[in-house]
Amino acid sequence: MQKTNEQPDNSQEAAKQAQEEKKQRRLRLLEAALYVAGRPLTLNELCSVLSTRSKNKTAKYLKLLMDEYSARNTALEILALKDERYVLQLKADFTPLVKKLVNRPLLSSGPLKTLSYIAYRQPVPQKRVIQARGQHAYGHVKLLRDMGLVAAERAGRSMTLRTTDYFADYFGLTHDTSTMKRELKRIFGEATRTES
Amino acid sequence: MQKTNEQPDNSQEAAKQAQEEKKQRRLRLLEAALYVAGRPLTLNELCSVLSTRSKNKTAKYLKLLMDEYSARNTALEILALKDERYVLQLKADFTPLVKKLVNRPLLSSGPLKTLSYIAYRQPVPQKRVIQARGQHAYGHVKLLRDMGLVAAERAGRSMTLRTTDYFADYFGLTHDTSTMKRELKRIFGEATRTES
Amino acid sequence: MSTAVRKPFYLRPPWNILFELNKLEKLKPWNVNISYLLRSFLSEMEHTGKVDFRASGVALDSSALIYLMKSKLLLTLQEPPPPPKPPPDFIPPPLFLPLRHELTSTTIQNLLDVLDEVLKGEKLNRLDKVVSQPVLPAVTDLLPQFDAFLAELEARMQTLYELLLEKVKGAGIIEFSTIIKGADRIEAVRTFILLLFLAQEAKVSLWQNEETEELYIAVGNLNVAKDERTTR
Repeated sequence: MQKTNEQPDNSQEAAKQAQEEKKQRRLRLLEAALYVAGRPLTLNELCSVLSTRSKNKTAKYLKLLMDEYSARNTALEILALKDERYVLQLKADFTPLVKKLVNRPLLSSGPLKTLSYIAYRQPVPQKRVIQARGQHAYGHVKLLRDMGLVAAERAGRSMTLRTTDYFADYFGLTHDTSTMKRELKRIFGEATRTES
Repeated sequence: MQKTNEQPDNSQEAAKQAQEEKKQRRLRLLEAALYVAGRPLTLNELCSVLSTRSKNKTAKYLKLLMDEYSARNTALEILALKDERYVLQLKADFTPLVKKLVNRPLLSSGPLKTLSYIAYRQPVPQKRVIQARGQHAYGHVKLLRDMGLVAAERAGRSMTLRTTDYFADYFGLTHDTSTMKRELKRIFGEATRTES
Repeated sequence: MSTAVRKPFYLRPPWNILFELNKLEKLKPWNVNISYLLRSFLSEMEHTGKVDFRASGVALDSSALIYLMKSKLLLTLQEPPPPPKPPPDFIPPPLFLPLRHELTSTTIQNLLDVLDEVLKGEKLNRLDKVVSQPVLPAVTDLLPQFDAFLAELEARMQTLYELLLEKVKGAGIIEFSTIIKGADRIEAVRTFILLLFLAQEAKVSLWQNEETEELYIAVGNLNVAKDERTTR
């Protein structure tokens, strides 16, 4: 008898628990997706991870996950970028402290300068990049192409360089070149202002 | 009067809080290190992140971090491996669900070819690698060394190349060189038997 | 009397460089335009109407010295100063990558897939194993102008030397004024410079009479007794 009496409570409890488990499952899936990708994912990509077509639903779970991360004491953060994209990354103030452990090149400032020059001037003839950055920039361009951050197009005998979508993703910039260049000008403008 | 009475409590409280902050800072540093490395880190590497020589101390904080992760509902886990190594990784059951988002190769095909050659012939003189792969392989070797996949040893005027523990970790091979070579030869052997 | 006190024009810049040898040694020879200096020196002298052979001689000697300095620098392959650079392009500051952990898709299978090709490449490379020697550009490619200059110099020196031998009939002394009789100033300067090169190769020896300012050229194996008037 006791059992029957408890049934409504139990089922309510069970439903609630099932709901909570479902929610947790979705949050963990989104977390897993953002972790393995290591790049900004679009809302569409994240919808497909949850096997749903509802952008609203996915955005709602993403909001919950972001809140969870910001409430927790952690070195990681989840950011919402423009164009409905989301990224999981290390908080910037930890970067200099653990940089040496990263097994990826492109941390020295030489190639990074060449990269920012290409991003700023793109599409730019390779010749001009070498003129501006010196002979060693041939090596930088090679490295940047190998890393998939820069793409080259042959135009007659010369080569034109531009940044890739992967580059834009890495820096949380928009994919549209002209908008991206405006964004970069603003960033560089700020950087040079503080430098001078 | 009240103030004087409260003073011991206050300073005690402050000391406790400072202690807690210090602990949190260390946990976050370890988390940041494991996150960006994306590979198992040795206790020594983790000690250097905390700027301490005490392995005990570092291991104690790692235990706290591991407990924190396992208590939390998360898609990630921190594991202690043998040989005093620690890794932050995605829980295995999430892998198939988000694998499709991983679309970026470790290396572009040129450097990958050079890596496969070094793995197959190791320990191999750099000179031989260049002979087999061409002049551009100098750049590949540089990249592979920068990425920590290949290590170089100077032997007189020449350079001998071999793969690193990171290489073994990445491809799920054992660290023991001779066993690994047997593994590799077996795998490579199977793959190339048809060729000869 | 004021003219006696006033410094001759050639002790003023820019010609003074030809008359202050201690300064000359500290100069970069590439910064000295010999042609301009000598032309303007001659026209200035023409303008003032005071022909001073002694000053001309010193000017020639200094010019030849500068010429020699340039030649020596070319021989040691010092490059002439590069053309001025265009104003630098704006180089934005480096973009530092935010750190993210990113799983990559390369598997051991991928490694195996490329290995096959690599081992084939290794075999091919062994077949046509060519001993590659470092390819250095030919000297003539590097220094075409220098080569032409040297050849020209050698030819002119030889011509002058033959002329001198002919004039002294094998061995003897001849005056500089005899050699340049009828020649214009530029030709005289050229001849003088060539004489300096010949003297440097010990084919001739030169000395000057301080009173007459005549320059004597000794050609061939002459046992000339040197006296205190002997100058270079």
